[in-house]
Amino acid sequence: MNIGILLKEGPYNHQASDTAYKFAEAAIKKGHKVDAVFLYNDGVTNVTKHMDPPQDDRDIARRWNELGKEHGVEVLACIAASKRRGINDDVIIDGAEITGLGTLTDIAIRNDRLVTFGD
Amino acid sequence: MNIGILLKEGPYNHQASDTAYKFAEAAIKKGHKVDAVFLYNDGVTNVTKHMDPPQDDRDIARRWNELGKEHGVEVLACIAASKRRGINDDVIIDGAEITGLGTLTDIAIRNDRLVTFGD
Amino acid sequence: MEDVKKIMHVMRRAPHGSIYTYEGLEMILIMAAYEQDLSVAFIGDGIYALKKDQDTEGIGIKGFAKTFMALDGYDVEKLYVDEESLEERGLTEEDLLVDVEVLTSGEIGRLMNEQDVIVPH
Amino acid sequence: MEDVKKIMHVMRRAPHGSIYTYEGLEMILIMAAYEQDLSVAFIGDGIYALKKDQDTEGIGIKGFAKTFMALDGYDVEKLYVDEESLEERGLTEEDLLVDVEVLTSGEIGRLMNEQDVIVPH
Amino acid sequence: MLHTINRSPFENNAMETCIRFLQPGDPLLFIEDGVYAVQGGNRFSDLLESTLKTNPVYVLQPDLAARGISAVVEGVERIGYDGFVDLVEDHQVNSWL
Amino acid sequence: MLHTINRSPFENNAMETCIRFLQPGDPLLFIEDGVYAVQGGNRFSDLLESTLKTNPVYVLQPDLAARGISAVVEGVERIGYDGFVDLVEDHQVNSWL
Repeated sequence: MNIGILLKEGPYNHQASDTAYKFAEAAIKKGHKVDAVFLYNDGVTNVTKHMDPPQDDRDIARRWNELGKEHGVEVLACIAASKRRGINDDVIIDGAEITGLGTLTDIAIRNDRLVTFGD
Repeated sequence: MNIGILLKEGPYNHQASDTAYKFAEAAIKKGHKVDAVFLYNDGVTNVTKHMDPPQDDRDIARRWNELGKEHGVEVLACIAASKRRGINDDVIIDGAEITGLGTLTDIAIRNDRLVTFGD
Repeated sequence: MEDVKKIMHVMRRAPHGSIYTYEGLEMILIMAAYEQDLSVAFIGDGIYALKKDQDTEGIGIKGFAKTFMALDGYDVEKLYVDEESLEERGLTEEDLLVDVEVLTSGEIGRLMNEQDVIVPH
Repeated sequence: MEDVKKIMHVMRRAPHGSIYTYEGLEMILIMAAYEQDLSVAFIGDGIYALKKDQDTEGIGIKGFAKTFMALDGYDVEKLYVDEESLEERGLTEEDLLVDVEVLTSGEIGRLMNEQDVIVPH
Repeated sequence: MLHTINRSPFENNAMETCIRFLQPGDPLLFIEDGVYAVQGGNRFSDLLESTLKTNPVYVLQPDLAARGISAVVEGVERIGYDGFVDLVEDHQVNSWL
Repeated sequence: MLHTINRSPFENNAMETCIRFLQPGDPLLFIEDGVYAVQGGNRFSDLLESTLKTNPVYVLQPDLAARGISAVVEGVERIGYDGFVDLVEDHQVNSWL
């Protein structure tokens, strides 16, 4: 099965980002293809590279980066939502990309499922 | 009257930032002193300098910056909350400052009121 | 028409207090160009997005209620409103800016089950 | 003691689903060093923060329930729990990690009115 | 103590919880999505009317206008941001977020 | 159609709204703060029990454990993230945020 994920909340403040990650991880382990994680609303702040959580806490940006690199998951942030919130190419992690809502539409069309996480 | 403001949500996603600004503006116009706006939780993202909203929309970071400059309001972001969310000195607007929760305690003690905005 | 998907956007938040409805509308406008089978369901506080006479000048936020009137021009014509949500809020179809289809929750629930994709806003 | 302010922290959110309770607790721990008259009220879903047997390993988030047990060591001893919130959730004092004072909403409301500052989390 | 409520009562329990803790005479102010509570003829009108017997109730007019609400329950007073500041001058604040 | 609910029923109306639109036979999955709904003996137990007569109900066990809940209403099935994926394999998803 091919899966797209839509993530609508930022890191740490809401559990949505954690649940989306755990879901993606489980889907990949079961042999499904996670095609892309599309970040919308405050979700675009999941990929800011300056994130510096306490040492005993998870590093959410790095986790998305690794998921992308190791399993070919595209990590995409909506450009309009990003601009509003001060996210641009200078502040996002390697491997993430800023793109338009047309890309989300393609993801919704080409995958078997679109699963949304938010609050 | 001396007023401290605690702002717990980020810009655009929730109205909290707008209401806090309108309240501060009205208080100043009435001759009160707005001592500080302390940013906590996702509120720390109010002062990211790369914010680039559509031309016909308000620029929330610039608005906080101007309130600080013109009326001596300290605009402060909690350091622990900022680090988690990828906010540091490199990405915040001039005039805003990253500081600890002790500063918020001082604000709560030295002002007549602490008014909280969030969601 | 193997490539046409049934995509329903579900609006459940009040406007202005949060950005979800507005950014949801931006998403719908982009998706409208892709010639999919789009619909929008207004449920709970989501129906407030269609309320007539919204004037956001005083809160300093750009209004967007009128953009819903433009959806027709983008061929987004399936706008469903939950009857019980209207009643509970003391509103009628007359209070809404655009022509909508008022349906029972059972009818909207059955339409949901026909969708390939549901996007909550 | 002109400088001592009565500051009440109000916990109304469930833990883990959002960070408010955790970051609220971080704030309380810092404020405790300033020798003010601190109290914490647990209302509604806020009481879940004190639920025994929380094990967050499976969701990959650091737990913090035990930090509430440390508040005593910081001289934060006024922990109030709303009785109706417990009952509505089918919980009793026995389900909570720490010793608290269970009060009626009227009693907590009157304590709120004595405060110089109320911080909602 | 001034109590502020900024969430729609249809979506969130903030209004009902706040009223449970409210002391007689304390002012209640509805802002942001909270203002839907004061529109007449909805599911919360009874609760609001009984609260009005013991407490003054205010609503932020700019938030009402933004949401297209003109009719409000009788006895609810409309104020602007300056009226909000006046209330804060007279009371400490308890925000029910 | 798989319906997911991630908000506490005590704070937010997502569960009650979702159940109003739910078609018989469709699975319901509680995640995140939504899991408080399935703890036995609370205000929502009756609604949940009547839903169980027409729909399968699941709860994400890691979220239950994180919140210290062990007793759940009879008939509710505990699953892990892999069980969540299985449900998504069988159904389109409707998230009631």
